[in-house]
Formats: sequence, structure tokens, C-alpha cells
Amino acid sequence: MPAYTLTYPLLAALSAVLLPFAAFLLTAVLGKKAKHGTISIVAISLSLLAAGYAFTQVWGNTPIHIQWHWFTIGRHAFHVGLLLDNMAVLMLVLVCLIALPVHCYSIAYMRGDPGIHRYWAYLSLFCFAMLGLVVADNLLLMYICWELVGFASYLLIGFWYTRDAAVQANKKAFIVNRIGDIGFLLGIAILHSSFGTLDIQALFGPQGLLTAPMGADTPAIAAEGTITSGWLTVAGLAFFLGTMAKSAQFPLHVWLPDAMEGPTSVSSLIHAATMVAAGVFLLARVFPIFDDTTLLVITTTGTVTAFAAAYFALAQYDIKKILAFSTISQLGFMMVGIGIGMYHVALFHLVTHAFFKCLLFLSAGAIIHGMQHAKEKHQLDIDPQDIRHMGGLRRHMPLTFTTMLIASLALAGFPFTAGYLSKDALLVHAFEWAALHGEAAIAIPLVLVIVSILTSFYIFRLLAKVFFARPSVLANNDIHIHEASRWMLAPMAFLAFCSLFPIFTFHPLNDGQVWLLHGLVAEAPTLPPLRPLHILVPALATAATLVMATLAWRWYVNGHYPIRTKGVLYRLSERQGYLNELYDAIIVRPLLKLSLLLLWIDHHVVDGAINGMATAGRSLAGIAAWIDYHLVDGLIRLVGNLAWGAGHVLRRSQTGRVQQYVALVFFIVLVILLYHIFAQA
Amino acid sequence: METIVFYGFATTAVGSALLLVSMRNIARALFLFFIVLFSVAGLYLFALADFVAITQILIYVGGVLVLLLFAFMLSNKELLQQLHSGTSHFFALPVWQALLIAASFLAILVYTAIQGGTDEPAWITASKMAGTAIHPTDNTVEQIGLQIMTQYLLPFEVVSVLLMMALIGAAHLTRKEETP
Amino acid sequence: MNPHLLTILIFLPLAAATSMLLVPSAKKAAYKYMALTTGLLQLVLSGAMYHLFHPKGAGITDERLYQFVDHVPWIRLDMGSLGRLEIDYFIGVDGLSMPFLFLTSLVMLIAIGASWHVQKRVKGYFILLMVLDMAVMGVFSALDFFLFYIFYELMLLPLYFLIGIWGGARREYAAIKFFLYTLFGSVFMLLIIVGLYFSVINPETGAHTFNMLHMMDAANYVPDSLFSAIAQRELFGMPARLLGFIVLFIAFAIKVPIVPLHTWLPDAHVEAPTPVSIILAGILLKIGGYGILRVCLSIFPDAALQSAWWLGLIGVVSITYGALVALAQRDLKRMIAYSSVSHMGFVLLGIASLTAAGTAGAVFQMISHGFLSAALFFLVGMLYDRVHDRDIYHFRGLASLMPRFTVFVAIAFFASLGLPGFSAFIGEAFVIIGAFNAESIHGLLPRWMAISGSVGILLSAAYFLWTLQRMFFGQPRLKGGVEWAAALSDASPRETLIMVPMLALAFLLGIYPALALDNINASVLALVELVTGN
Amino acid sequence: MITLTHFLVVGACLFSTGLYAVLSRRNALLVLVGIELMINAAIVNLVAFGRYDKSLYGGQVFALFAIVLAAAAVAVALAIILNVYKFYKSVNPEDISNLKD
Repeated sequence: MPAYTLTYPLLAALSAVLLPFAAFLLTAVLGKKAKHGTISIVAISLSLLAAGYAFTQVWGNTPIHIQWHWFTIGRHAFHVGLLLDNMAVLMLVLVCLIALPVHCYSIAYMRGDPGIHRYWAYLSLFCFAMLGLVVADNLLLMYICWELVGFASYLLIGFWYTRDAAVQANKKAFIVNRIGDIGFLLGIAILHSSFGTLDIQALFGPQGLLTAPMGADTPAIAAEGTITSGWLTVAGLAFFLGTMAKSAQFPLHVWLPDAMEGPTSVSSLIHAATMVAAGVFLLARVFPIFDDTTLLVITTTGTVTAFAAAYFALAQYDIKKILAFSTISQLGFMMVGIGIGMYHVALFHLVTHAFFKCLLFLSAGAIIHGMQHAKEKHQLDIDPQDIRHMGGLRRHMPLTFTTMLIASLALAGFPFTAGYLSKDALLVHAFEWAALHGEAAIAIPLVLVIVSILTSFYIFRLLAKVFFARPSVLANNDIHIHEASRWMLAPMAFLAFCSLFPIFTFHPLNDGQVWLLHGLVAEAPTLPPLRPLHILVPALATAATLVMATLAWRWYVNGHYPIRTKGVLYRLSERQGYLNELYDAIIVRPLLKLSLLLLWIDHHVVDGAINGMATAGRSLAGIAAWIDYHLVDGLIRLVGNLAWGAGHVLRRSQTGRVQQYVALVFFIVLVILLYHIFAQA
Repeated sequence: METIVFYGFATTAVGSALLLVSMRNIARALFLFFIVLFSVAGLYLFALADFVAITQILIYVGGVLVLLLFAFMLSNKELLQQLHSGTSHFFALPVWQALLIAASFLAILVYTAIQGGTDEPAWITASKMAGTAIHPTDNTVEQIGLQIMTQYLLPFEVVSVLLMMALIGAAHLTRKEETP
Repeated sequence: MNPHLLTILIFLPLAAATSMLLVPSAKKAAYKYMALTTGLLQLVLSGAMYHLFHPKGAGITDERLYQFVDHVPWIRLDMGSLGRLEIDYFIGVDGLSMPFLFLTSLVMLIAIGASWHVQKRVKGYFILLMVLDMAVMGVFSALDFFLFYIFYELMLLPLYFLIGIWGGARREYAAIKFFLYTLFGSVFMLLIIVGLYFSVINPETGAHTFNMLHMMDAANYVPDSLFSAIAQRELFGMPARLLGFIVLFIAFAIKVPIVPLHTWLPDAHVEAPTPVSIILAGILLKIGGYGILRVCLSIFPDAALQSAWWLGLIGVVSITYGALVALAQRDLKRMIAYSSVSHMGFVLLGIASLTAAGTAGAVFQMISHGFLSAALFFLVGMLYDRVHDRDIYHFRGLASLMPRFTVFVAIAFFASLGLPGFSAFIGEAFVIIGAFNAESIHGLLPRWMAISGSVGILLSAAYFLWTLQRMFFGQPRLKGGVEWAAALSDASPRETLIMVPMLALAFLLGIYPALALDNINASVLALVELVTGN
Repeated sequence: MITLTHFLVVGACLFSTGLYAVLSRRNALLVLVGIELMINAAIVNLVAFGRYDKSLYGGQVFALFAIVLAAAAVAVALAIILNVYKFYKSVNPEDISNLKD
């Protein structure tokens, strides 16, 4: 039973959630007076402190649950509440921990923007929604926050609303996310109709309705409180649909690259570290619902996503797009982690990824910032995000280079970084899982290995092109790209530290000792370990990373570039698999055509029928009027006309000629006489 | 003999009348009228009305016809012209209608006359039976004088007044206007 | 507590209208202030009633469970062999009608606020508005079918004139279309009312009665009468009760509106002046949904069970069709009108689900749509007032010119498309959950209907966001150039004053739906129990 | 013995002839003559019937009255014709159509 007393950890978590909301309201009300962003920063700092306190209280202990009655609909009561378990507090801290540096970074990065007060408000709104999402104790509340983060993301992507690309992108993001939201909502509907509750603990907790008997064994006809296996699968897929949109899984990932139109700081927080990871978090939350079919779907989708995104990243020139695809690819990894049942590993990867991907974005932001300044200063006609215009920046921005290098190594899974721990753990577990699931399943870990090799390649390509290659546009020595300011560098440094191994384990090469995994593993299933792989896979991965680094150096720094840019594979990668064009052709345009058709039908057929009826009625009335005028009234007028006509005719007899009168008189006398004669006869 | 004379008078009267109505010249028509009147007076004799026949000749021939002739001749020259050329549309519009009506009347009257001949009115039959019809030997003038002075005195007086009024009226109508 | 509170609420506007008659026409300002005062009084009154309303005691079929009841014999006529005519002045409130009374008074107040700058024949305008106010209040509280019908028809008249005189370019066409459409439904309704009258007997007096509550009880039907459930009489080859249900349903569905019968709505909304659009969307459409609940479902529960599948289908079709047509619109007001069709489709779907969640969701959706559509039409009106144009493609980048207006529009749009935190979300989500539950509870609706309905949520996001992108974002570019840019001033204090409470209310209901649901719940449960038997 | 029928037939002929004159002639004088003919026809009838009225002599007396009145009528009529001529410059009754509607 949930507790109803507000203990300190709960209070802390609640304030951690509500502080950003307060900041949002305050900033929104103050409007332009809140340009400096102090309110938001203070709020998120306090949130971090509160979250940290909650973390220390809850981590490793029994979950704390509190709920208040919210409303009743029919006979079902709905509650609003907090559920603080290991997963929740971990995410709570993580979100705050990422959000705070990004806030600080934003001070410098967004300085001078005319709409910055909106920026702070949106950012606080996002933090509120995201924090609410992780501590929500029931699926409805979670759904609400889920949509709200999408909304905040919409606002932030379209922050520069006068740019067409930005507003197209935010619309796309919201609509694609809506597809996922519908999945989520349907999942909720299925669970609610089967179990009558949406409480996470009641459903998925240790003694939850779904945890004890797995779906496959339930009887075909479900009684109250149970669910048929068919609908269980559907529910799992519905939740996964929600995740696919939010966590940008293939083929619903298309919004994420476009979302890079938002400010880079936003991309780092929302579209790299936290919001997109919410899908993974959701899957981990509802994990007991997934049966084997769903899990297989998740695994496959994750693998495909990981591969496709890595492939698309290869030929991108926009620095942020490369990172965006990298994010998608890593999210695919996490999905595989969920799919193979090791959701604690997936969460671990989520955490490490959050740090290094955020750092990558922030570093990219620093570079873009520098390029933008150079562009404005020297009136250059360049896209500040295009890596072809960069090169040799290592000398201009050494500190940025350092942080970026650390993050890249973490992404590539180099030893001594956090990425190494989580990613290689995932790979190893994937192999272990494949061993249990037959021959065909081996394809999945193999693809993942290829993906991690590709990952190493594209990230080193990025590094090589940006920092080492011969400067192209910047060849002119007068142009100087300034190093990022202190407000930007400090958060980057912090995140760089977090991207290294020490905060997770003291043993840099062994993921088995990560405290974070120990905290989560209690609730997660385990796979039979294959010991040799724990040595072999990391070693091979590291070797591959080194090979790729060399390759990238040779190709991009030394100029031995072997690939034709006109090749089909290359273009497929550059154009992101032509997915956008495909969607446009098979979904968007037919839909618009359909809507125009329906409009036409509405106007001409439906309304036409009505108007036709009206016209018919009027014609009928017209006919009646005609009949009335010409026949009914006509009869009357005929009598009149007859009288008039007769008069007119008789009038002719009034000639004024006496003789005619006399003739008439005699004629009439004649007639009378004749009558008499014949009457007598 | 008597019948032949009657037919002679009758034929003369009717024939002159027909000629009269088809005559262009008014002067001649008036003379034909004269003949008609004489013939009719003759017919009266056959009806044993000698006094009426005399009166017919006196008043009609002596009065009416003379009046007509005088009026005809006293009218000014234009009128004469007019009268001569007034026959310009002699066969104009109503001739056939007039003929039709006249013929119809003739037919009806003749029909009734013959009808009356076959079954006479009762009073005539009664008069025949009683022998109260006028006989050729009766003195009609005396009888008429007596009747006028007794039975028909009031009509007689009325007629005389009427005649006077007619004369005065005629005189008044024909007098010349002093100021046009 | 004054026992005649409800009567006062209903006839307060009539009193205002009467006193307006006495004010000379020259004093134009007086009318507005009189109307405003009336609106405020009504709001206070209905607010107080809402507060006094006891949620637990509400039921459907029992007069004792109604509150604020005023039950006076009105017409008693001995009609010889036809029995005694029994018409009552019988009004009362339960959980279904209470929220609508409050909604009406609020939307009326908004409409009065939106009428502030009416110049043409001010006196007639406000008097008609007041009469309309009275009629709507009466419809929502009448419990005698005859009285209900009178109010129902009385409502048409002022609307006809309000659209026909104060409307836009094609106002006469729209007014006549609206009038005929509604009349078409209500004329047949009258036939059914008469049929019901002759079928139902007041158990206390033994006379035929128009009392709706008696009509809801199967025991009160004359055994061999037309609409008796036991007699199973047939009419035109179909069961009489089903026919009665269908006819009443069509009468109300025209108001809702459902898809093949919706074409009056875009025309009427587009041509009507802004305040009337607000009233139309905010209240009038709800009368349709309310009528279906109060009349169709309650009086013909058996027929409702039979037709639930079709109702659900119509709802789903309305949702998707309305949304798709809205997507293709160029006229902003027309787009919002079609979005109303789509959103009201959810109401039908929820009602058809015949589950507590679905039906309560439907009622909630109606209330929420009342606020939001009123807000949306008001916003369109603001734009139209300034430049007399509504074509979406004639505007661009309005966000830079009218930031506060854009904020309002964005909030209203997002609230309408079902963003959590706003009332529409609760309504739509529970309609879908209810429709989904229907299969496992009584199997009336297949689950694909719920799923198709949720596609409507997606489409509504598409058209609202697309509009937002086309009209408000991007670099400012207006058809009317500089002239328009000068005319497009930001929201005035009056407009802000109107918008803020509406959006705040939508927000409040979104985060604390118990405000409305607590009052609705008991009645909805009773209704669902009446229809489905569990 | 001349029968009544003979007189009546002659009267009928005269009457018809007079009637024809009245209806068809375009000269007022001849119209007047036609009238006289008709009067004469009537007198013929009066006289013929008067044969059977010995006691009162009604037929003959009224024949006398008729003759006298006809003469007076002719006088007046002629006066009228002359005046009409003065006024219209025509004696054609066709031209005198003031009675026309």
C-alpha cells in the first residue's frame, strides 16, 4: 500500500519536480524582465540538491510511494502520486545533473538572443515535465508528463520561430511524437480495461499484477485483473510504439535530425541526453508487460535503428546531424538492451550516454558558436554547422578539442571511459542472449558490432574533419575562432569528467563492478554469462576503434579519400535513406490529397446533397407557385377576363349607329317571336 | 272582280314600296311613296273604311308628302348634293343584315297571318256569327263621328293637343338661330 | 436556500430583456451594461448553485434525486376521450445538467464581452441574446418534455435572427440553412413526443403526462401503447421504440453535429458574428450531446443498446472526417468549425461506449469543448475584427506582430489538440479509454473504434500545428502589407480579460478534473446503469 | 270577299319593306319614309281588323289617330333632320354616332 505521509525524500523529490515549474510560471509571468535566467538556474540547482538528497535516501532501499486522490471517473479512482524507486531517483538525479550544466552553458550560448526569456521558461517547463515523468507513480500521470516533454521540445525546437526550417521541424517532431503518444494511450487503455488500474507499482511492482504470472500462461478468456496473451502483446507493442516515437527508433526517427534546428544547448539536453531517453525509461518501467514477441520486436527494431542511424551518420556534413544520428544509433543500443531483457544495462548505457552525448553537443555548440561569430565578424558566406568549412580548429579551441575528444572516445567505447563500460556490457550481453535464442539470433550482436565499428568511424571522421583537417574556409590566417567562454567551458569540463570511468566504478575495464548496475540488477533478470566474451568483445571493439581512428586520419587528414561521393550507398547515407521523401510521398501528400478530396466531397456531395434538397424543394415550390398562379388563380382571372372580353366584344356593338340599334332591337323581337312560335308549336 | 282589283292595289302598293326602298333618287322615291299611299288608301276601301281612306289621302298625300317634298326642296344646296351623293355606299355594311331581318319578319308575319286565317281569334268568329261585322252598306262616317265624339273623346282631345305640341316643336326646331 | 433558484436563473435574462425594452434605443451603452450585469449575476448564481449542488445525491430517473426542483402544474386540460392533458412546469438539475448550466452562464458572459463593439441595432441584438440565454438555460433544466420542446424551439428563433441580421456576407443563406436543419430534426421530435405522451401515464394521477422521468420508467407505459417496451409494437416495419430513438437521435445529432448532417455548422459558424459563433460552438452543440444523454438514452435505453455500435461508428467517422476536412481548410474559422465536428465526434463515441469512463469523458469533453471552442472562435474574431480576413495563407509570422495573441492562440490550439494539462485531454483520453473498455465490459463497441478515434487526436495535432506554423511562425508576411501590420495590434486588455479566464478554466479542469467529474459522476453512473443494467 | 289574311299579308309585306328601308338606307329622309311605310302597314292591319268591330269602330278610329300622329311625327322628324344636318353637315345616320361608346 502506498504511504500517505509525506516523508523527507518524498518532499525532496516533489520539490525537485515542482521547482522548475515554479520557475516556469515565474519566468512566464515576468516576461522580458527574466532575461538573465537566474530563476531557472536557481530552481534547477535546488532541484539537483533535492534530487541528490532523495537519491541518497532511496537508492538501495525499498521504494517509497505516495499518492493522493486526483479524480474519480465512473467507479475508478485516479491518483496523482510519486514513486521513488532506484530507477526513478537515478533518473531524477541524472536529469538534474545534465540540466544544470546545460543551464549554465546556455547563459553564455544564448546571450543576446531577443527571445531569451522564453528560452528560460521553456527550459524550466521541460525540466518540470521530465522530472515529473521519472517520478510519476501511474501511467496516466506519466503520459501527461510524456506529452508535456514533447510539448516543451516542440517549443524549444521552434524557439527561433521566424526560421521556416525550425517551425517545420517542430511541427514534424510533435506530430511524429503524437503517433507514439497514441500508442502509449492505447497501451494505457488496454491495461485499464484489463486491470482497472494504472498504478505502476500495482501493475509492475514486485507483487504486481503483471509481474507474477507472465502473459503467455494466462487463460485465453481474461477475467477482471488478467489479460489475454494476444492483448498483452498488443499492449506491449503499443507501449513500444510510444517509445519508438519518443526515442526516435527507426522508422519514426525522422523528427530527431530535423529537431537540430533548435538551439544546440537544447539539443544537448533534450534531444540527446534526457527526453529521447524517456522511451527507454518507459520500457524499463513497464518491462514486465513484454512477452517474447514484443521483446523480439524491440530487439530487432533497436538493431535496425542502431545500424541505420550509424549508416546515415557516415555521410552527413552538418555537425549536429551527425551527432543526432549518433544519438539515434545509441538509443537503438539501449533498445537492444531492453529487448534482450537486460534493462538495467540499458539504463546504465542511458546514463553514460547522457553524459557523453550531452558533452558532444555542448562541444559542438561551442564550435558552432565560434564559427557563427567568425561568420558575422568576417562576413563569411558559410553554414556554421557544416564540417566542410571547419578544419584545424584544434589550435583555435584546444579546450573544446579536449572535451570533445573525451566524449568521442566514450562514444566509441574506448577503455577508461564510461562508454566503454556500458556499451561493451551491452554487446557482451547481446552475445549471451543470442546464444540462448538459436542460430539466427546471432545476427543481432554481429550487426551491433558492425554498428560500433561504424560509430567509431563516423565520430573520428568528425574529429578529423573539424580539428585536424587542413582548414578550408578558415585558411585565411586573419580569421580567428575564439575559444568558448568560461560559462561554457565549465559545464563541459564537468561533463567530461562524468564521461570517464571513475564515477561509475573503480575498475575501469570491468563492468561487473559498476555500482549503478548493482543497484538496478536486483529487479532485472540475468542471462547466463559467457566468460570469454567479457574479454574478447571489449578487446576487439577497442582494436576496431583504433583501426577506425587511423583510417579516419588517413582519409580525412592526409587526404587519401577513396570513396566516390556519387555512389548509391553514399547518397543513400547522405539523404538519410530517402525516408523523408518516402514519408512525404506515401503519407503526407496522400493525406493532404485525401483531406482535399474529403473537402471536395463535403462541399459538393454532402453539402451538395443538402443544397440539392433545398433546390429541389425550391423547384417544387416553384412548380406549386406556377400552378397556383397559372391554374388556380388563372381560373379566377379567366372568369374576370371572360367578363372583360365579353364586355370588350359587346362594346363593339355600341357603334353609335342608330340603324344598327334598331336592327338589333328587331332582331331580338324576331328571336322572341320565333321562340313564341316554336313554343306554341 | 273585286279580288282582282284588290290584288291590283296590293301589288301596286307593295311593288312601289319595294321600288321605293331601292331607289337612288330621293325625289323619285318620294313620288313612289305617293303611289304607295294611294294604293294603301285603295286597300282601305276593300276593308270597308272609306273615311280612313279619304283621311289617308288628305293627310298623308296632302300633309306628309307635301311636307317631305318641301323639306326636301327647302333644304339648302349642300343638303341636296349630299342627298344625291348620299347613296355612295348604298350597298354598304348592313344591307344583307337588313334584308335578312326584313325577310325574317316577313316570313313570320305571313306565317302568323296564314295561321290566323286558319284558326281565327275567337272574337272575330263571334262577331261573324253575331253579324256585327261592318257591312258595305253601313254609314261609316256617321258612326265614326259619333264614336269620336262619345267613346273616343279623350283620345281625340289628347291627339289634338299632341298635334299642337308637335307643330310648335317643329317650328321651334327649324327656326333660325340668331346668334350661332 | 431559495427553492426557486433555478427558475430565477432561467428567467433572469428574460427580465433583463423586458427591462431593455423600456430603455430608449438611443442609449446604446446601457444595453451592454445591462447584459453584462445579467451575465455576471447569472454566473454568480450558477456558481453558487454549482457549489451547493450535492454530487452524491444525483440520479437519473427519480425526482427525489434531482436538485433545485421546481414542479408546478402548468396546463391541465380535460380533453374528453383523450384523457386529461398534463403539462408541468418541471425543472431540476442533476449531474448531467449542472455543469452545462455553469458553462452556459460563463459562455454567455464571454459572448456578451465579445459583443462589446456591436454597432448595428444594439437594442434588438442584446434582447435577442438575452432571450437565447433564457432558452438555453431552460433546455438544460427542463424535465417536462413539453417544456423542453418549447425551450428547444425558442432557442432557434433568436439564433436565426442573430445570424441572419448580424452575420457576414452569406448570412441569410447560413441562417436559413441552420434554421431548416434544426427544424427538420425537431419537427419529427415533436411527433415522438406526442407518441410518448400517449404511451406514458403518470402513476399518481393516472393521466397521460409529458414528465420525462415517468417516461424513463418502463412500468409507466400503457401496456399496449406505441412505445411500450412490452408490447413490441412496430412502425413502418421497424420496432417503434427503435424508430423513436432514431428520430430523437437525429434531432439531437444534427445539433452535435454528426457527419452527414454537419454542413450547417461551418456555414453558420463562419457567417455568424463572433459572439454568436461562440455561443453556437460553446453551448448549442452541447445541447445535442445533452439531449442524447438526457432524452435518447434515458427514455429509450433498450434501443440505445441496440444502436450503440452505429453511434460509435458515426462518432468515429465524425472524428476522422472532421479532422481531415479541417486539414484542408484555408479559412481559419471554417477550420475551427470542422475541428468542432471532430471534437464532438469524441462525445458521440464516448456516449456510444456506454461505460462510465466513456460517458463521463464525453460530458467532460463537451464542457471542455465549450470553453475551448468559445476561446478559439473569439480568437478568430479578434483577428477578423482587425483586418477582416481569415484566410490562413494571407497571414504569416503573426507571432512577431502579436506576441500575446499568439500565446493565446497557441495555448488554445494546444489545449484543443489534447495537450495534457488542459481539459480536452481528460475528455478525449477517457472517451478513448471508455470506448476501449466497452468491449471487455459489455462488448458494444469493437476496439478498433477506439483506435480509429485516437487517430483523430493525431490529425487534430496535424491541422492545428500546421496552421500555427503557416499563420504565426516564420517571417512576417501579410497579404495586406503595411496597412495590415498597422491594424494588427496585440490583444487589448478587454480581450485579455476575456481570454485569460477561459484558458485558465481549461487549465484548471485539465489539472483538477474532479471539479467537474465529481458532480458528473453519480449521474453518469446512474445513466449507464439504466441503459446497460450494470 | 277579301279575307282578313289578304290584308295581313299585304301589311306584312309593307312592314318588311319599311323595315328594310329603316335598317339599310343611308338617308334620313328615306328612313323616315320607311317608318311611314311601317305605320301604314300597321294601319292596314288596324283597318282590316276594324271590320269586325261594328259597335265601337275601334280599328278605324285608331287608324285615323295613327294617320294624324304619323303626320305630326313626320313634321317633328323633319325638323330634327334639318337641325341634325345643320349640326353634322350630314344626313347619313352612319355619320351620326355620338351614341358610340
